[in-house]
Amino acid sequence: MIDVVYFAWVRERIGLPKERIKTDAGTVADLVDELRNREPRYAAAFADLTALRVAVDQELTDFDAPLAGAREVAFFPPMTGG
Amino acid sequence: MIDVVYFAWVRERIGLPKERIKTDAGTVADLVDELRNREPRYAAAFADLTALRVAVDQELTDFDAPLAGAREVAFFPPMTGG
Amino acid sequence: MTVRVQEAPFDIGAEVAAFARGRSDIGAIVTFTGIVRDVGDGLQHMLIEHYPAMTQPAIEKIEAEAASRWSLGDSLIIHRFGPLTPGEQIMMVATAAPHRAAAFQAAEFLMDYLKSRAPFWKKEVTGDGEAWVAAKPDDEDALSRW
Amino acid sequence: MTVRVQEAPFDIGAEVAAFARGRSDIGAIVTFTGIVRDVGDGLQHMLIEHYPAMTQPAIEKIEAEAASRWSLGDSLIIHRFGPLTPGEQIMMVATAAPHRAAAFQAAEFLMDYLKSRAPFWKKEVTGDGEAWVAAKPDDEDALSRW
Repeated sequence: MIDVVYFAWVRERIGLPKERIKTDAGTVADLVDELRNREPRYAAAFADLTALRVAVDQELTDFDAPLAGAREVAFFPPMTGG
Repeated sequence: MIDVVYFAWVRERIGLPKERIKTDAGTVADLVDELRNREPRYAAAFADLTALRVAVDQELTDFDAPLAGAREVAFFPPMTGG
Repeated sequence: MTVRVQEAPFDIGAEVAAFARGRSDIGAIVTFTGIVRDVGDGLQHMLIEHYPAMTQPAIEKIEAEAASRWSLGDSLIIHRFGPLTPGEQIMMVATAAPHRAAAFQAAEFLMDYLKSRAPFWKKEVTGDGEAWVAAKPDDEDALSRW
Repeated sequence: MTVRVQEAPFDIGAEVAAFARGRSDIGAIVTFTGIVRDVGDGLQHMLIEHYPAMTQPAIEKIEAEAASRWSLGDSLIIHRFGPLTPGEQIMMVATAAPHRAAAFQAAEFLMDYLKSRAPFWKKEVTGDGEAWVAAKPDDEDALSRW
């Protein structure tokens, strides 16, 4: 089980801020493929990965990152702080 | 007649902050030559012109600047503002 | 080294005064303050969303990186979230260093990294609707200079 | 655009708060504050001499040059003269601009020019005597980047 959290328009497009998912995905990219296959709203949210950023356990990483031992994966658009 | 003003160590070396001088010097450099010939304290103050800066009528300029119409010439070391 | 992530407004004058108080070991303080701009497009408010579990540690990491690159006497980062109206202060950074070059560079470094690496997202709400603010390619490019 | 040359202390917090107040047309404020450093060599005080007839117009010229190079909503320069003790604030600049790059660049430009082109001279008084602070070649070199 892994917590998946969404922010900004990713959250809006998927329609929820957080969900707990049962997955055997080995990497973030594998998890994205699983999510895309669930429902059109996921496919829409993950249509263009270059428009997305990912953090595993609150650390920015990339879509090749392994999920072994991870507790939380976050998907969001490029950050606009400052 | 021209007002000549001195700041920082130039003022200290010459021993006064300001004086009124009768001169026919055509340029700042000519005025410096006149002053150097007055007394050793002037010669000491003006020994190394690369260590000095000059302003004519409160505008930074160089030692070639003409003095025609000038009312005030200021000599001082490189500035250390900020 | 202080990081504060908060919904409440901050008092820029009081923050700068407190940051500067009693320092005689440093010669330079630089501050940056970001303000919600009203560019005349009818902005009613800006909503800032963030990732609470990540925000504080991510900013502390950026601050530690700045401290490792420059000799800093101190640094302060305050970043707000929630709804903000035009003219409100969004965030500030302050850096204190022996000399001005380090204070300026560290402040610019912190700003460049906060822009693209701190987990905040801005949405603008106008009379016509709402839209997420897109990250600018310039902001990502700015990181390459460090 | 404000320039103040004064012997009296200024309240950095109050100045920054007043400078920032009520601005919704600009997105970025940068401030720099210079402080008398106590580097442990027994500095008792610093004496700042200036050229009263030239100081204000020279700084206004520097400020006008900054305003011609960057789109500035406002700028403020305060510079003190007279005796100052370690920890006291010597001077400050503040710049307001639509975006952060202009605010940072204009503040650095103002500082670089004030260092080498505003008619101030600093003397340090210690228990051992007094000495004029020499201009640094770095400070003159800094002008070449603008």
